[in-house]
Amino acid sequence: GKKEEAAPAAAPAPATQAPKPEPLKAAWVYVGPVGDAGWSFAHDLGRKAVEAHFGDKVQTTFVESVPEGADAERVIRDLAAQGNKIIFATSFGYMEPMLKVAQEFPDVKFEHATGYKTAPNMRIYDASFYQDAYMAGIIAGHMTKTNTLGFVGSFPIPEVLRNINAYALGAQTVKPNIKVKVVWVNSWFDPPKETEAAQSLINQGADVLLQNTDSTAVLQTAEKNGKYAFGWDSDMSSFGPKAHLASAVVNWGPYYVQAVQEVLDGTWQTKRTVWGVKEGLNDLIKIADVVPEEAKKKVEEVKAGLKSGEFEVFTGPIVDNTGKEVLAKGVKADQDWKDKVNFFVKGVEGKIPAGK
Amino acid sequence: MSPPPRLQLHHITKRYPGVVANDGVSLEVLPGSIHAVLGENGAGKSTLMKIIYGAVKPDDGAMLFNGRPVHVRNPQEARALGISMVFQHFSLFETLTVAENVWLGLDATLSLREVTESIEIKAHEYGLEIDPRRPVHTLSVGERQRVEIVRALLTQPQLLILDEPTSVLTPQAVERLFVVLRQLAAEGCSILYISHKLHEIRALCDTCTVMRGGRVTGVCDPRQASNADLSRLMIGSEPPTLPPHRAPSGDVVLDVRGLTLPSGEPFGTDLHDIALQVRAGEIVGIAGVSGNGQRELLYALSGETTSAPAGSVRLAGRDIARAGPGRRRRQGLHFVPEERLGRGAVPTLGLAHNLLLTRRDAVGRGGWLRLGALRAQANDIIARYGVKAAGPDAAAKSLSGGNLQKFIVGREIEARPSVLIVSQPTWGVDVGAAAQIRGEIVALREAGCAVLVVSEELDELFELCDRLYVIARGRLSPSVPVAEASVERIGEWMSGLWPQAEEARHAAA
Amino acid sequence: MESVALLIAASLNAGTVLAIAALGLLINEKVGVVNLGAEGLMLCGALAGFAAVVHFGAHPLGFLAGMGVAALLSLVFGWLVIYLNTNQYATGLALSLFGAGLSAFGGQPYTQYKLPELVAPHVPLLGDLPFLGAALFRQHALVYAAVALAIGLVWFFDRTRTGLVLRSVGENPESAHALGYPVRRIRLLAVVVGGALCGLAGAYVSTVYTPLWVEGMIAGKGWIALALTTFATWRPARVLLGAYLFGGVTMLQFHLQGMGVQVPSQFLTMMPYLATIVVLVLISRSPLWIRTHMPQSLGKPFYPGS
Amino acid sequence: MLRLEMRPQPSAAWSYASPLLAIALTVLIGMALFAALGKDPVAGLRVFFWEPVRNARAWSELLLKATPLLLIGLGLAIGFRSNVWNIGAEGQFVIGAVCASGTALALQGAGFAVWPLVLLAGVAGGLTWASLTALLRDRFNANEILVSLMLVYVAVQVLNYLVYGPWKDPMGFNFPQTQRFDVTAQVPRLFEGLRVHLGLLLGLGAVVAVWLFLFRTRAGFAQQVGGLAPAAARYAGFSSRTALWVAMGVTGALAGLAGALEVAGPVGQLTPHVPVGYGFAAIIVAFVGRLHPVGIVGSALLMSMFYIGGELAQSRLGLPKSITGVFQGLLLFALLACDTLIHYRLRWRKG
Ligand SMILES: Nc1ncnc2c1ncn2[C@@H]1O[C@H](COP(=O)(O)OP(=O)(O)OP(=O)(O)O)[C@@H](O)[C@H]1O
Ligand SMILES: Nc1ncnc2c1ncn2[C@@H]1O[C@H](COP(=O)(O)OP(=O)(O)OP(=O)(O)O)[C@@H](O)[C@H]1O
Ligand SMILES: [Mg+2]
Ligand SMILES: [Mg+2]
Repeated sequence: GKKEEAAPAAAPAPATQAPKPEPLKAAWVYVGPVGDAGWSFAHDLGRKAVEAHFGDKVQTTFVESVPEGADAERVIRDLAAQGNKIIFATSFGYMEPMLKVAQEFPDVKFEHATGYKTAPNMRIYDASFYQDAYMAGIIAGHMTKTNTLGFVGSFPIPEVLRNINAYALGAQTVKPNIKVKVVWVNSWFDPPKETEAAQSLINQGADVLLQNTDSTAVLQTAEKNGKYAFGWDSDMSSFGPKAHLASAVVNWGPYYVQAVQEVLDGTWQTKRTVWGVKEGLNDLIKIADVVPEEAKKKVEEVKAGLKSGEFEVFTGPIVDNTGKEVLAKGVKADQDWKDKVNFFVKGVEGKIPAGK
Repeated sequence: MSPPPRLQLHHITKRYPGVVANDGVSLEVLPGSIHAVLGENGAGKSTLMKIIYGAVKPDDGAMLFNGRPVHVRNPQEARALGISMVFQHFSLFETLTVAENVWLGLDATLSLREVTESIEIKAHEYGLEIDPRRPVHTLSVGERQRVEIVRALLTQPQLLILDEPTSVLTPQAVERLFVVLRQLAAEGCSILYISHKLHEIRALCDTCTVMRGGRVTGVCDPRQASNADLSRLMIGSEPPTLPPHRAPSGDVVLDVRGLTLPSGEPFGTDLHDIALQVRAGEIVGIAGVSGNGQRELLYALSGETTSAPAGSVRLAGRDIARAGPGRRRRQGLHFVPEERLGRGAVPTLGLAHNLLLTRRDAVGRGGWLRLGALRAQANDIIARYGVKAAGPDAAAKSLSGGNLQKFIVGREIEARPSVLIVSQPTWGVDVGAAAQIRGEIVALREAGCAVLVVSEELDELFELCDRLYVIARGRLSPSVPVAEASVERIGEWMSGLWPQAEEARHAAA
Repeated sequence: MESVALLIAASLNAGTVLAIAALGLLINEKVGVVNLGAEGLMLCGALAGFAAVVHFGAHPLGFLAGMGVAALLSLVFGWLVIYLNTNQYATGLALSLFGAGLSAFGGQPYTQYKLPELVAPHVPLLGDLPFLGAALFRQHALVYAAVALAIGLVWFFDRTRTGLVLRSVGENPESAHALGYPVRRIRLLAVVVGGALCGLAGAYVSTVYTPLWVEGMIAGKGWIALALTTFATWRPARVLLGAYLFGGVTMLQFHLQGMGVQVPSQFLTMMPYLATIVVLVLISRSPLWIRTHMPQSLGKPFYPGS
Repeated sequence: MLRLEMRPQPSAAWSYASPLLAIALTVLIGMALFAALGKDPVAGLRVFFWEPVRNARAWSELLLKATPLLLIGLGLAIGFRSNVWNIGAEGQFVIGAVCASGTALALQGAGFAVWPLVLLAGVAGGLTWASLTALLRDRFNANEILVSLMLVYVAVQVLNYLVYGPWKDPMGFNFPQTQRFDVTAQVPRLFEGLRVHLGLLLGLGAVVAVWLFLFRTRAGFAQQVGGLAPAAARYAGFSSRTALWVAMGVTGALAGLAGALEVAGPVGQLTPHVPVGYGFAAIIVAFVGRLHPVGIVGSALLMSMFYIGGELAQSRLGLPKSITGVFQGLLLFALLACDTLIHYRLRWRKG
């Protein structure tokens, strides 16, 4: 499917369309294969939303499985040299290469997902997955019988730590003494390892799993073991009809459409964008029928609070798992606090691997 | 009407790249006859036998068995016809038991238990006692050959082919083998007996086909023909003789004492308390059936093994037991191994580069190679030793065995060693080249070098050496001057039976 | 207690992948051929198995497809090393790289595709036993098949004539040839059968173990399987044991993490690989011992009629 | 029937022709593959063989990517020639990068050019990592193929541990990467504005050095005999242990240098994404280059072309990236098959 669509998009415009204005060229750089689920897939849905929204005013291209090392710079530069006016790089590791290329192509707009460095023609955008994790935690709190939840972690970076903590906090709103076990697979995407990690969490008594990795393996393992789990990054309900409780999804389309529109309008400006449930970027969908009404209602309340901006997941008092208070009572965490999360909240077992 | 011949071959031809191994060979074997095929190394004997046995396909020619034309496509078919073969190089599997080995050589009709029983019966019948349950790697070479023969006999052969069966046997074992073969022939089995030893053929066979360069050069009755006749058929000339030796020998140069060494190889032989002296200006031989520790002893002497106990090997008084080959060479000990290709020379490299294995004449400061000097040196050896080769850059494997051997021997002799150790100096080498190599070895002795020759050919040792040791099961006999030795006595020693008393007397002297 | 039983069960499951592949490689090595392409074979087997299940819906067909594709690739490998006498190591490496590339390429349409459900296996009666039931009797049929395969191979190599012929070919191909055995054909057959088992192991990974297709999903299991044959000194029963041991180490690292052990997870992730090295070192320490048990012609080319 | 017949002597002509034939075969199969995927084969050829050499920038990228392949391939060639099967060069590359980064980080803020030290640290790191394999092989007889390979996985986890843990950039919001290195720690570029750097010259220097070592010194000769005829090496007294250590050491050092050049060159910091498989690709490079230093220059360029062509095939033609892997494997297979023509000739024979 997707290959055939990409090819004509990349071909030069036929001569018959000459009277029309040249289409704006936009390009995406993906870290993995697009596939049918997961991180790159979600970004590609966003790209398709751009195509659908602008029709032949915009022409899109993507390059998948681009290593985040020295090769990324060449790929991004080549895309810029090919006349793309806006380029989205969708993984953290593209930050430095993109920054270098951005200096060489001042006329091209560069967009980097999940990073923290900007330039006059390079800006950053991110999602608020922890909001989904929090809502998943609420459901998990209702569903667990062992009062032990499991989390398959990719890498101990703030984003993932936020998710783990939010998951625990959400669950603790239901049963304050819930524990969360964490297993790291040190990979974003390694289904056999994710399977093994999930299996070992289940073997140790965890009965509702969440993951920050990209495949359906955790959900499938839960299904096989008669436990519960969530979908992540895309709707995974079909991969575990019995185990699936809900899917945390991200819809990049609105952001991409807006960014492209800004380029077309000439209003593009550098900044940092963090969108979440409020902007329709993050959502928890397909809540399963087994989930009790009470939990569903609570999730709806949280969602409403997030939409209106009244509710903040990280609101004090928050105590880490060594007993230290990390957020004072009544204080709502700001962006800076969230950027620097480097602890587990109370109830999460273990220590953050080798941090400072 | 007399029965048809057991086997008839018509114009068998087999070509290998660069050689015609069999060139229109015809041959006839009668029932109950012991038929010799005689020829020098490389004459094409083994190739012909493999063709009969179906292990090699001929390019041309026809074969009749008991008067009927047959096409033997593989050894199974040969065995089904009643043809069996004992190979020149044993086809046994070390890790399997005797019975399993035999079983693999029979067709799949019997169970392992039945095979075990029939081995015992057959072995008893022919006096070839062997325990079918023993793993082959625990057997001596003579016992291994018995396994091969029993395996052949169990197929009830009408034609039994033996390819150089005696090269690994002591003279006594050869006699015992002959008894078995005569018994078989008396029962009506035809035997094809391959050898290049005239005296054996004369003692055993009733007909003899002689081959040279892939062709049949004559058929005769070996009991009637003279040595000179056979030799002429075989090599085209009479065998040359060596000049007589006489020059008093000097000091002990190579001195081995208390050399006890466990073998590092899975099925190797351990060495036990070896004592051995070689003086300047003498040639000392070590006789023995292969596999009795020659390999390990040579490794310890050449330095390819450096785990010999300290002090057990001395060169001109200096302890070299733990020195590597390079250091020993620098101190004057040079060695010609039995495997020319792959050990004595790197097959794919040119002759000039092969000099670098043991010589440093063309190596400049800092290990820099002077390629011009290297080629010149190779050319020199090629010319002086009459090596037939395309030039100094000809790959070692492009040379025939004899020519490569001449080159390697030349390489070591030109280094002017004080001790030269040679293993199997003339294995697979034609008579002319063999004589030349022996001549060079003798000349080296006359020049005062201490020479140690390890060989399985008793004839060669008797011709070349001044003194003989015998190696058996990893132990070395006392030495005897060749003048006092006889084939019978050495043969007895080869099975490990030398009088301890004699050893004591020797030690006292 | 329950968690230990489950750890054992998971280790057996993880070990089965290694066991099937390593038993296949053992068959190869028994006749003297080292196939360093195991990783590539497993990847292609995984993809083929996955694709077959996607298209035909039946797991047995997936296993067959995995075996078929891997057999085909090993046929090419075998032809190169056995008939053209190319270097076994180089050719094996080529196969592992090619297999990785081919499976990644061919697997594009299948990435993160969903497979039909598998019924959770449960041996009647035995599966309900306390502890043992959870540890041993709730596994996929292939887990038991691997045990049967190992026992079958012990019997085959030690008790049957065909097994003896195979061993003799690996021991001394020249002699086997002289006795009239078609050495090259036997080797090719063994290579193909062994390769097919690698393919089966791959298909097991993609259709049962982690019912997904992702490029590179074998993640070094082919190499560990290669190490296992040496570890087991070429004996099927020990291969099985070794495989379970490695399966255990693999699962243990996650188990330890879940227990909150205070070791950086990266060090735990290293464990199976470090364990492989340690075991190799322990086993290989005595070269004599290895060489006594190793098929004598292992890795060496055979030229018939020389 | 087509039959193979052993040549009396290996054909010198074919030993040169075989890689060319292998490349031709790979290209042919590749074009067939393009056609089968519904792409224009000529456009495919253009993307793989013309785009990567179109202009100075393209050349710079081509050479930049060829440099690590060249360095590692040279080392592997010495190893494979001496029967030392180090296939863990990737791990040595990683540890080289790690040690280089450690040095660069330690010397942040030094007022002088520290990049030579950084490169030396990389060399030392690769050497040390390779020595582990050599030690286990030498001392415990452990198979170097498996040990070196397992150490790749270990090396990657060491790298991960450091970038996720102690070496994390304190100002980097906990993201797994180190600080960017100072300019003093980065290898000088050869041309203003192009990424190709001094490493290329080091690589070419290594070509000459390896050539001289292999073909003009006794030590180089001794090194290779073990690969050609182990018994002859033992007979000559050329130590197989020395050969092992030299082979592992040189490969480790060169792979370590390549790793250091990667972090001190185009990447400019240590990230988890530094390893991209150069150590494995270099195996193909070494073989396609006939294990000959000059041949390896050619094959490193070819392999680099395949990589870049594979990327361009995505953005220009919409072909999947994994096509590169297929080509690499095909090329090596084709080469191995063509190599039989050196030793055999093809003959038609009836029956
Ligand atoms: N497989 C082969 N390929 C090429 N040449 C061969 C092959 N086998 C034998 N030859 C050559 O054929 C010729 C005859 O060899 P053959 O083994 O028959 O000699 P032989 O008379 O048995 O010698 P020996 O006394 O050494 O056993 C030799 O020149 C040999 O090199
Ligand atoms: N296995 C083989 N494959 C190819 N060529 C061979 C083979 N064996 C021998 N030859 C070639 O056959 C020729 C004869 O070799 P061989 O060693 O048998 O000579 P020979 O007749 O025994 O002579 P010499 O008495 O010098 O040993 C040589 O040119 C050699 O290159
Ligand atoms: Mg000969
Ligand atoms: Mg012969």
